[in-house]
Amino acid sequence: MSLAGYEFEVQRDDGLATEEMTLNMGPQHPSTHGVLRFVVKADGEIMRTALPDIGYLHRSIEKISEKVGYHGFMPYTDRVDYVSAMQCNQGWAMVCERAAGIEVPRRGEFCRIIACELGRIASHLLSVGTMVMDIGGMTPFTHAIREREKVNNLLEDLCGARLTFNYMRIGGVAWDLPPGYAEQVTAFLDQFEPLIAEYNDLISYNKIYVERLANVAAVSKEEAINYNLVGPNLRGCGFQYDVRRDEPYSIYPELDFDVPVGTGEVGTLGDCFDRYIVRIKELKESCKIVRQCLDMIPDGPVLARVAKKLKPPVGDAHVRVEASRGDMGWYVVSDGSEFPYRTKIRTGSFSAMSIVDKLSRGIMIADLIALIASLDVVAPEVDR
Amino acid sequence: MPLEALVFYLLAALTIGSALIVAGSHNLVYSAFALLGTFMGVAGLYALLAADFVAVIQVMLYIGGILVLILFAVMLTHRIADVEVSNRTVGRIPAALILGIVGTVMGVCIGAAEWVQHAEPVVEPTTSGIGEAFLGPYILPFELASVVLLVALIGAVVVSRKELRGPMVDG
Amino acid sequence: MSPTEIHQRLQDQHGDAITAFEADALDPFVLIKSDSIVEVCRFLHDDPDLAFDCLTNMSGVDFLKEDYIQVVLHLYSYTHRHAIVVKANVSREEPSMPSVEAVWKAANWLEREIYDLLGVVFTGHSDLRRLLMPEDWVGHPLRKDFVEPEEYHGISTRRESLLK
Amino acid sequence: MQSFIDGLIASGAFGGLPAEAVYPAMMFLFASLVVFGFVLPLVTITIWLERRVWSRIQSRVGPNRVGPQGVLQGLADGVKNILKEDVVPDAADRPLFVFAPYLLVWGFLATFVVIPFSSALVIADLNVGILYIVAIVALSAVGVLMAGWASNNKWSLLGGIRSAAQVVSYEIPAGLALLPVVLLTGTLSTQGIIQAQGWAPWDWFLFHSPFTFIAAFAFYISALAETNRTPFDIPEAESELVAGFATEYSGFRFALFFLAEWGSLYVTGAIMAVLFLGGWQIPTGWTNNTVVLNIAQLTVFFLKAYFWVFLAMWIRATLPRIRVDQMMSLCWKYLVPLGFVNLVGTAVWMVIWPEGNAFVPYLMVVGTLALIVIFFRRVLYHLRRAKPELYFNPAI
Amino acid sequence: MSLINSIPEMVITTKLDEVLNWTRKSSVWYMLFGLACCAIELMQTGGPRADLERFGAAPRATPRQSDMMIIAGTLTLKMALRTKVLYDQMPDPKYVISMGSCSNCGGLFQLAYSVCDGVDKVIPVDVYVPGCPPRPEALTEGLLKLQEKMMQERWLVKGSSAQAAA
Amino acid sequence: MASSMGRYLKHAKDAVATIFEGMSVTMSHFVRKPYTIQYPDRTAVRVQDTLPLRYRGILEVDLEICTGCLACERACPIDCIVIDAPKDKVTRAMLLSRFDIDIAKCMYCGLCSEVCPTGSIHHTTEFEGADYSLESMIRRFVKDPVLAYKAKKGEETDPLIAPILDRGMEFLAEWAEPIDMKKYKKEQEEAAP
Repeated sequence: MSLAGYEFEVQRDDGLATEEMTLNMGPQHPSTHGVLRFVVKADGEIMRTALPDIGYLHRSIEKISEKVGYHGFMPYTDRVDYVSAMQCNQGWAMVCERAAGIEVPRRGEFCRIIACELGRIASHLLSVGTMVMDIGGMTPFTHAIREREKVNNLLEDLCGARLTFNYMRIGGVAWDLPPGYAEQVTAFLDQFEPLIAEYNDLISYNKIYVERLANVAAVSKEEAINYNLVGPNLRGCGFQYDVRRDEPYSIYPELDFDVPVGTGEVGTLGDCFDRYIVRIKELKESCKIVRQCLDMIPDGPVLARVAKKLKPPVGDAHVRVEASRGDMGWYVVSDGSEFPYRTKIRTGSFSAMSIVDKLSRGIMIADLIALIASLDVVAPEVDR
Repeated sequence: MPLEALVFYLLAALTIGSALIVAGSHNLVYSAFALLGTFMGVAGLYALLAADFVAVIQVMLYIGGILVLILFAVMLTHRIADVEVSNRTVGRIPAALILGIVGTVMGVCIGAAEWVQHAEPVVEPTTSGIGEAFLGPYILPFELASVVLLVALIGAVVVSRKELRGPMVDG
Repeated sequence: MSPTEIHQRLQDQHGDAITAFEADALDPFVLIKSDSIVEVCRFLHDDPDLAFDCLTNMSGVDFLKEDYIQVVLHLYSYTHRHAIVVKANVSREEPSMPSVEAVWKAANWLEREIYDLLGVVFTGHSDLRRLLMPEDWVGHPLRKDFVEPEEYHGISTRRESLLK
Repeated sequence: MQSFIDGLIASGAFGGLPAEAVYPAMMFLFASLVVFGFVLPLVTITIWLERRVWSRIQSRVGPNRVGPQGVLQGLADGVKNILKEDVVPDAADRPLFVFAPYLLVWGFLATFVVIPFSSALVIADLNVGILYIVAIVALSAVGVLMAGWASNNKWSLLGGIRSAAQVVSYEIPAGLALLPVVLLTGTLSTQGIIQAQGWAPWDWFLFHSPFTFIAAFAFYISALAETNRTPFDIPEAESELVAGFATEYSGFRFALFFLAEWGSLYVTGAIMAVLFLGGWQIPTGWTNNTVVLNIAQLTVFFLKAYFWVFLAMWIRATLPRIRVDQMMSLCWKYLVPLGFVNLVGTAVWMVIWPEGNAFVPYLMVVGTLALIVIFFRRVLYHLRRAKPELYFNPAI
Repeated sequence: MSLINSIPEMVITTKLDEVLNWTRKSSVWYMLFGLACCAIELMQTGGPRADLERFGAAPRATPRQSDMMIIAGTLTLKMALRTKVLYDQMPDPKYVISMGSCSNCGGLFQLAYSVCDGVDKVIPVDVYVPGCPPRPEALTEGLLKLQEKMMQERWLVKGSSAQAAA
Repeated sequence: MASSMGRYLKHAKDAVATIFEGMSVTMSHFVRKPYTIQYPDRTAVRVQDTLPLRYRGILEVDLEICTGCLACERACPIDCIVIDAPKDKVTRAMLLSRFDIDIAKCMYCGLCSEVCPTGSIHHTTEFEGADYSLESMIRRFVKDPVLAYKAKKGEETDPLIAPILDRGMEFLAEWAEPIDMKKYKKEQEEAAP
């Protein structure tokens, strides 16, 4: 393996000189969840740096948008962040609606939010599950996956797919809620909420788990903002900011929910545990939001009529949505034709990956695993 | 008994053969691993002499402790994996000289000694006997050895602490 | 602070750097000279009334017909909860502009990505290498005139559809 | 053993072959018999059991297609692995790479020599038996280190070094934890230790005094660490070191690693049964038939050993992995001081009650039962909270 | 192998072949090779709902101990070379399941400049599973198809197709 | 000293307590029903039958009601549908001579069935399609060229086609009906007071 561009000068401590090892973690490594590569310089178990090398899943989604048109790009947004595809759908739909000045029916907005929050539950479940798996606990992972399956079933009833939903359309959603959906979702939430407590009993506050995560790779608030960490990673630093609440879109202003932040309850503020526990707490908040939406949902149509060949006026538009991995920026430039001139997606994982190099210095190899897992990096979101 | 003789020669061969590899191998890691054979052979010889406790302790301390530590030290040495010849043979002539002298002296001693032969080695637990001996007639050397080990232990701690205090990372 | 006020403030301090201001766009933007981007960004970041502490997005757009590459910075202030878009044009032939990495660390990878996909060279960047594409890749794919290579390391990039 | 072979020789069963040739041949035969007739089935069943237990805890089914309920899974895995291509990486150090798995398996098989399965079934009742086991475990450390280095893979090397550090460190608390038992019995022989206990729980060393009780768990933790079990599986930490020292191994050699790993899990359980649960002790006097007696003893011994094996599986399904430095601090800061406390405590206990306290063992048995009751109340609490669908059938 | 393959076809060798094939099919260890979206479904397939372990298929982290490689997701050009290396590291006999449209033929990313259209350009594929991504049951079906294929192979009998191909 | 000793003991206590708790949770899972659906053979119902009508499985075409409008072919972003529909020179009717779908390439997005006017092309709940070669994964629906369906005014009367059309309409009914937002708003406002 060539290490072009990764030549370091070997640093020497006074005292006994030990050999510095260059470890190639990935692109196929069990804990990188997909294809990320880290060039790890380690002195025994202690790391000097871990330089991320990305692009192994660069699928040129942004370029494809220039070829398939506004409607045809919707399925591709599923693949930007396949773990929580709903919010990507929403981001694309919103940016197109903004660029073309389209209004969405109110029931459509509710459908979107229900789907998004269910998607967020699924995404966070996978995130905390794989995090525990990386720390070495297989059972909590399978329990999380089991619950995720149930969410998947719900989403499957809603839009016919388990992972790549393609649920939203520019101007609304493609399917209305199926009959009896509210009861199904409520039944799921009723059995799911106690399981969060069980999950906490099993793993979150387990001593070994806490010891593995507390005080590891803490990020300060200023650092997080400067590196543009978003979402749970930013809130883990104790900074209460959520696009849903602070730059509200859709029907979020009407909903009542908390924005959980890290408190440093077992270690330093902004450590891996804080990032983890924020996600656990957000699971509860998402449940709350879904329940409210199901109560408040009005009758009516869900999809506005939009031209088959959508041609937004010349100009550009940018929207931010709170995806599971945080603030996701969608930027589209229109040249007045039926194809987007340029699309840019700025994702949470992208900035999270850029901070790995900084945080990895001086921690142990096992901590690097915890760090990557706690940042909840999803490879295609980084590479797109 | 012939079987015992056979086992003895096998063990002796193992011990000496491994020792030769230790001394002669070009690869430092091979030398270290060959120590395993030597230690096992010696342990086997002890067992053959009905010194079961000593044999087990030999395995426990020399293989479990010392050999592993030596391997550690060898593996953490700089670039052990890359260098082909890590164990250069130096000073052949003095070595041969010393070997000759020692060999002669030992040969003379072996020839001159009066060997007491037991008809049969007595198989009985030796553990309590060794314990009694350590806390009885040999208490002073035993305690001295303990002190020496303690000093070595503290020394090791001091040496390793020094390294840890150095700057681990920049920034 | 509204975009107009932000522009006014910027105009007072770095008036000569601003070439255009569009308040009616969906996202109001200021167009600045690419050489002065660092000073402008430094001011936007440091000024307590503006305090744009977050670079939310940074994109490059290749305008083939107009013959320039536009670098678009979406700025956001967590302190004041306001936003502005800063745009700068560079030539397509020798695209080069100063790096704002020193202002926002987030720019590090965003600039690397623009360099990789559009070929804009950011002077003063600490580690300007390809980010997404392999090191030995030829060309900048997001440019409008990019032609996909026939093969990469012996792997053909074409595939005949079985339906044809 | 020897007398039996002598008898065979005397009866002319070998047609006048020299005894020197017969002995090794017979030993080889006997060893293969033990390995293929006993150890292999034992290990495959243990692996299958682990996978099933694990699956149930994880709301899954586990292997259930290969043979009835999947019991032949281990067999299929083993045969398949033997059929696989045997890869020795180019960059690997061939002699050591090839030799390491055998060393590891040897180290694990050798422990079977002193495990007393019943009052008669023990290959060799060494009078330093328990020390022998502690000593022979060190071989596996060397084997792992060898495998790790010879693979010429940095993950393997890290795994090997971690493993060796772990085994060497945890030998000390393990040794300290079994000293109270040695102190109580005055012997190192495994049979001797069992005979010093009785069939009833209050005669077990586990409940002899609070110190032995704690020592038992300290020993168990150390044993888990020495066999690289979760939460101490850092040498082969899948999410960190790919597969640790076994990363480059494939086919048959990997099967050997597999064998050694799960085999030593059983050995751990057996030693725990010997030291603290009274081994094969059963109530006497109900039969005079030696064979029946031995079978009963064997059964009891297996049950006790598998209790600990099951506990290890259960722990593995529950706990995450600890970090290297935490592993070390657990050893040196917690287990080693605890070991000394137990040792001194037991000694003091023996001075006060040389014959053992008549009352405390009963109290401790009752206390343990109370703890189990509390535990199952928690289990019920979790069941009530989650309101799951229940399913009591072990088969599915 | 030539010696073994020269055994004439007899009932016993056929039976033995079947037994050996049965062991191989009952213990398909698959490599954790999640590339993209399909990796999530691959995880869920190993998870409680589909539970591939029922068929004796356990995930392994290293190619050396795997029998099967499930290419789960989009293969980019940058990754294609690594995939080849990983495939070469697997010991024979080895199998490849191409999971999902992207690895079948590039799927929806055929328009992309950085994607290798189809994993069969790099390594031979035994079973293609359609879907984007295939649901866990679909992948299970792929595994069953592969098991069928394994049972067809002949190892001891002369003129065996599998050995001739290898 | 005392506090550090206290911390030391607290660590040990925490560890024992949380491990105890965790073990009780895992023990409680022993008696819970496994979540596994034992596909393919040990399930009460076929897995396909448990999936909703909306499920986007492998595509299917009811040629009887295909109008040959090519809307699906145009809607597909990746061209995995190929239709040949030449006009018959004699009868001037549209003839379907080829309707191929590459299920190995399809991304199961549903854009094709969304635009179908009769529900002829639709996703089924079928997902089993694994095969040994890519060629065999192309679904060729046209065996012999057939005439394209022509929508009649009023009810469909042909007893052979009516049930198929009804089924197609069922698929269509699943999709949300787009509305004109401006008109809708106006109606709402008029209805409100």
